[in-house]
Amino acid sequence: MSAILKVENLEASYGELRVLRGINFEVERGGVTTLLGANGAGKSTTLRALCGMIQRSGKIMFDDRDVSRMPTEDIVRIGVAHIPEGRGTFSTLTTEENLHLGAMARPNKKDEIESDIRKCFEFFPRLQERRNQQAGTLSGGEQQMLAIARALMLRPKLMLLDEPSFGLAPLVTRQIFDILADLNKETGTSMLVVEQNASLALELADHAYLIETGSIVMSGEADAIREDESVRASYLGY
Amino acid sequence: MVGAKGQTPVISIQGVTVKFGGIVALDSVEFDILDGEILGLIGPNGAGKTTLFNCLSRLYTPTSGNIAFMGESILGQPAHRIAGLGIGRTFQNVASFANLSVRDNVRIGAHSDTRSNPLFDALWLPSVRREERKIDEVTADLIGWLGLEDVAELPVGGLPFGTQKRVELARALASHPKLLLLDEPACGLNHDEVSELGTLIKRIRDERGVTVLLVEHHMSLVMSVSDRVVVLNFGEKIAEGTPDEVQKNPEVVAAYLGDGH
Amino acid sequence: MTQTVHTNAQAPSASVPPYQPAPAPQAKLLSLGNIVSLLVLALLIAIPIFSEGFFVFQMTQMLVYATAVLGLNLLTGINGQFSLGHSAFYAIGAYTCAILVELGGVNYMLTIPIAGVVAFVFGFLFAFPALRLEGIYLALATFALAVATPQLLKLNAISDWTGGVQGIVMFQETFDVPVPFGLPMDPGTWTFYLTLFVFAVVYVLALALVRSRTGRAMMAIRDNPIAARSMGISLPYYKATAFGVSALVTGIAGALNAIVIKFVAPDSFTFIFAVLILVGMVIGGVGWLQGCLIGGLAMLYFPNIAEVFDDIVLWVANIGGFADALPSGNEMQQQFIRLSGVIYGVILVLIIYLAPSGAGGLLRAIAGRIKRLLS
Amino acid sequence: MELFLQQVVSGISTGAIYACMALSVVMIYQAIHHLNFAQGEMAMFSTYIAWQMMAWGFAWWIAFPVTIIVSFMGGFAIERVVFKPIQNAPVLSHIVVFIALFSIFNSLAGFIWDFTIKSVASPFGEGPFMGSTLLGKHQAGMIAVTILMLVMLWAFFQFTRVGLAMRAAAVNPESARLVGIRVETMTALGWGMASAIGAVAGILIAPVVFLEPNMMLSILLYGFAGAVLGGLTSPLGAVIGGFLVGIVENLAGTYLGGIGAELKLSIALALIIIVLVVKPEGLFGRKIVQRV
Repeated sequence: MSAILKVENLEASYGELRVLRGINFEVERGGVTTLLGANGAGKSTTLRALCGMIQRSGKIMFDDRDVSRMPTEDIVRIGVAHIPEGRGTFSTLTTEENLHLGAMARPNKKDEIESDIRKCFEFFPRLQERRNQQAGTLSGGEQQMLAIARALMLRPKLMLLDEPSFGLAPLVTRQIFDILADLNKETGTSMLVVEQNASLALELADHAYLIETGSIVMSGEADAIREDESVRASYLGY
Repeated sequence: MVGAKGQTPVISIQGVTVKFGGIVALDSVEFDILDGEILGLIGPNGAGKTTLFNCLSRLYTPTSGNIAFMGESILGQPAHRIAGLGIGRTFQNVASFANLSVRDNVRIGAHSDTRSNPLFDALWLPSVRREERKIDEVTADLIGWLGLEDVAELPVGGLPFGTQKRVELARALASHPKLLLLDEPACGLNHDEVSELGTLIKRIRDERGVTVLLVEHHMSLVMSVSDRVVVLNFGEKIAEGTPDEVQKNPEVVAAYLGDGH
Repeated sequence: MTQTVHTNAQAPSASVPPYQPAPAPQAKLLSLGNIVSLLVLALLIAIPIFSEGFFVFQMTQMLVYATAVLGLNLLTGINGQFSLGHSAFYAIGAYTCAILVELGGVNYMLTIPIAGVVAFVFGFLFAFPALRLEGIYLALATFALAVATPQLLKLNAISDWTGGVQGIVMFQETFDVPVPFGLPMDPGTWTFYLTLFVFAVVYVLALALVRSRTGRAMMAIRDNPIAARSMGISLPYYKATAFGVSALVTGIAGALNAIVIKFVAPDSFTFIFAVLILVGMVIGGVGWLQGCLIGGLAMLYFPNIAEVFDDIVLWVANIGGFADALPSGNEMQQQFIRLSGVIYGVILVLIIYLAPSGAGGLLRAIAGRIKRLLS
Repeated sequence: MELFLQQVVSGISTGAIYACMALSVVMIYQAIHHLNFAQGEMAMFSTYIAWQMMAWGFAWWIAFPVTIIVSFMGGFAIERVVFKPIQNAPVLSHIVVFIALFSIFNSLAGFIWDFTIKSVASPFGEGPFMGSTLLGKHQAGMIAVTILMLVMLWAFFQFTRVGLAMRAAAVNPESARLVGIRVETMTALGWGMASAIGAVAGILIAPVVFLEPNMMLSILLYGFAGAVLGGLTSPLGAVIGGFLVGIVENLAGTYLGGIGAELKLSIALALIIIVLVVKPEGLFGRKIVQRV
């Protein structure tokens, strides 16, 4: 399989503080890749750097195009949907308006967009019930569903997911990960998932990278890493 | 509990509940931190660690429950009195006074341990000079103890992250706290730096006699330095005990690794 | 860097090498800063000796403005709060002085500290509602204060004291500031030295305050309020104190202004004047108290910027040989004067773009470069 | 009671001025989360453009739309040229630049059109509105235009794609970028719209207060008061707030006698401080949640 995203020597910093020290990784077309690591290791920063939300340098190839100098808005336009940590809900707008916004980067074809919104509601009936409610009043799980649905409205080629389990109860987290697995299977959308819950992420992903203070320290097939004692040790200390 | 018998709690968290709107961030959490121990507080993202931390430093007020420090409730005290009572803290992503020098940052740490008033300060009266000497001594001592002499006169904002973290520690220790709250001190450090941090935390307890509450994601750090560990998940305490006991607790394993394990 | 930094923490906890705490560096008496300060002071003292009349008056006015800039900078530069309304505290100082001298028969020199105290009280009281306001909201509240001040001063109900729209003319018997102790100088020179003395005292006390525990607490709030609070610093107390002290210094400047001009009237204390103080502070350098003299100069010459501009254009035209193409000198100057608001608007924008730290920042950058060259 | 009602109605008619201005203040606040202290001067400048066109002999109905378009483009350009370079600078820099713009527009207007007072005719005509002694034709027209603008704005934000994008950019700029919205263009659009609304306000206000370079300073203060009272996040609130300020001012003038009339600006000052301290989100605004 070819890589839909290929990252070479990516560096990023917040002002003076250098957070990424030249990392390399790939996401396979149609596959799910996960980035694992402790708090502050640079996982979210990687996603933000990919989308041009912070200063970065290095080479980022998406779908055989060099996007390393492209502004965020344009990267979205060519099919990268980023679901930020904390979900990035437009909290005072309604659920439906949030979904409309997801299609903002697409040509304004009313019928297509309306039909995509209907599909989203079929997939997430909970969202349909809440379509006219302010998105900020939704529960954490519903907001995460909304964030995924909003990303789907782009008809993306690649989804970047930042901590989909953040603040969700185990059952809901499980549900969200099942949805992601279904989506990947049905639509073939490639995914890059950043996650603290290593076990869940490794179940979903086929490939994994382990990141520590801004450098990648290990990579491999998800199943292999899952069974690796040393990785487990750095997660639970045993 | 290890070595807990007969020791007095420095701080006692009694049935603390915090609700934001309809969301329960902490649900009747209860535990003690004993004199001279290092207590690790862990839990997955969103478990309520930071909320509890903010209750202890009085940035939040619990919806119900009580927090007693040295036997007295702190809930009636405003946030700025907490340092004066003897509770110091550091911040997750360092919160230094970026434009001020390392020395001034540490001096400000001694604020709650000293007295002055603006009028006397402007006139630089003898009492002010005495107090300043006291502050300077404490500051110089800590700067030496933490090896910050070379950067003492530089503005903190331009220093490397790891150094800023030590300035924060020096600043927190300058008021001679009884209890030190560390909010994810390992965040953003690499392997070697984390193990140095572990040594430093033990030194703070051993050499400075400070009780430590360590809120942390980094398992191996928590497990290697803590005397006891408390585990939170979804706002509830799910385990408490020695690092060994906690690591074997099936609920903890499930919380961290998912039900599959 | 990171490596050297962490070697110390690696020291095994069992055998910590005994160390000698390094003594805190004592402030050197003959530091570069002190030498420059003394030189500037000497220069100021010498002014009336080498010049007279209007220039001495202008320098007196400059010192008054410098005091006001110092006051605002204590609030904004040191404590991080904004004010577009410092004209109000300046007015309070000026009116306190004028009323006490004219209606109370109080010695005008005595009114200077009294004006400071009155302004402090007003500032402290205004600070209480203002405490809850941050950034742009505080700017709004103080903007409203500045716009309302002239109207408040004109209130009929208090016109017995304030003189209403007319204001108060001071020293009506002699029309001059009385020179005390039979000193052999003219009133202008005396006013200059009085102003210089007051400025110097206020400046030294302000600097001492900033370097003390109180000043550090104020700067801590500026840099990081949440961290400051957890260091045991009371935000309400120090923010209100900063507001009060800032108003005090500005009020003293107002009192000096009343003495220098010998006249107070509501329309001298408009929003535009508040803006002028702000401009002085920005040019001098926010957070750099030493810049207040530069700020004072800027306030003095800014309103005349058009004439300066006119001179520059003429000079360039003469060199370039196209002076004939310009409108006649007087006419052009008139045009520039009418455009002065545009000129200083543009200069302000340029300062924000090119030298956001003001003259202070530029001077420090230059000093830093010289130091590096020398070492 | 009748006196009271009369004063309320005449308060509404002055309030229309403030409501217009408040609407423009809210527009800019939505776009940039700042208060533009040069807003009044920009509106004054726009009004001069309209006046100039009419002085050249253009009809009102030509001068009015042209001025609005020119103001829109001017506002858009100011954001692009002046504010974009300092978008990450501290609040103080923004305040200083607002003040600089204030000075530039004020002085430029004086330079071009000098400081003598000019009268601007009302498009709605003089005289009482439908025989009422309280409400003039012009005031009635102003109220109508203000309400019309409000409805148009509401429809724009509710039903158009750009309107939705602007709202999204205001609520959560980072997420807006992540769905492909050009947030900076939205900000500039906000500036353009605020400046266009300011132009409408200026043109409507000029027949009441007479046109001169300093006409807007106190009106801007009332506009701020109205916007803060109604809520800086709510256009409807700002308009209602503007009317309320007019009513309060009038009632104070009636019931407090001479003092009330003298204290006009101080009433605005007091209103601003009280609202900011007691209910910073205003009567109709969204609560701004502070996070630790």
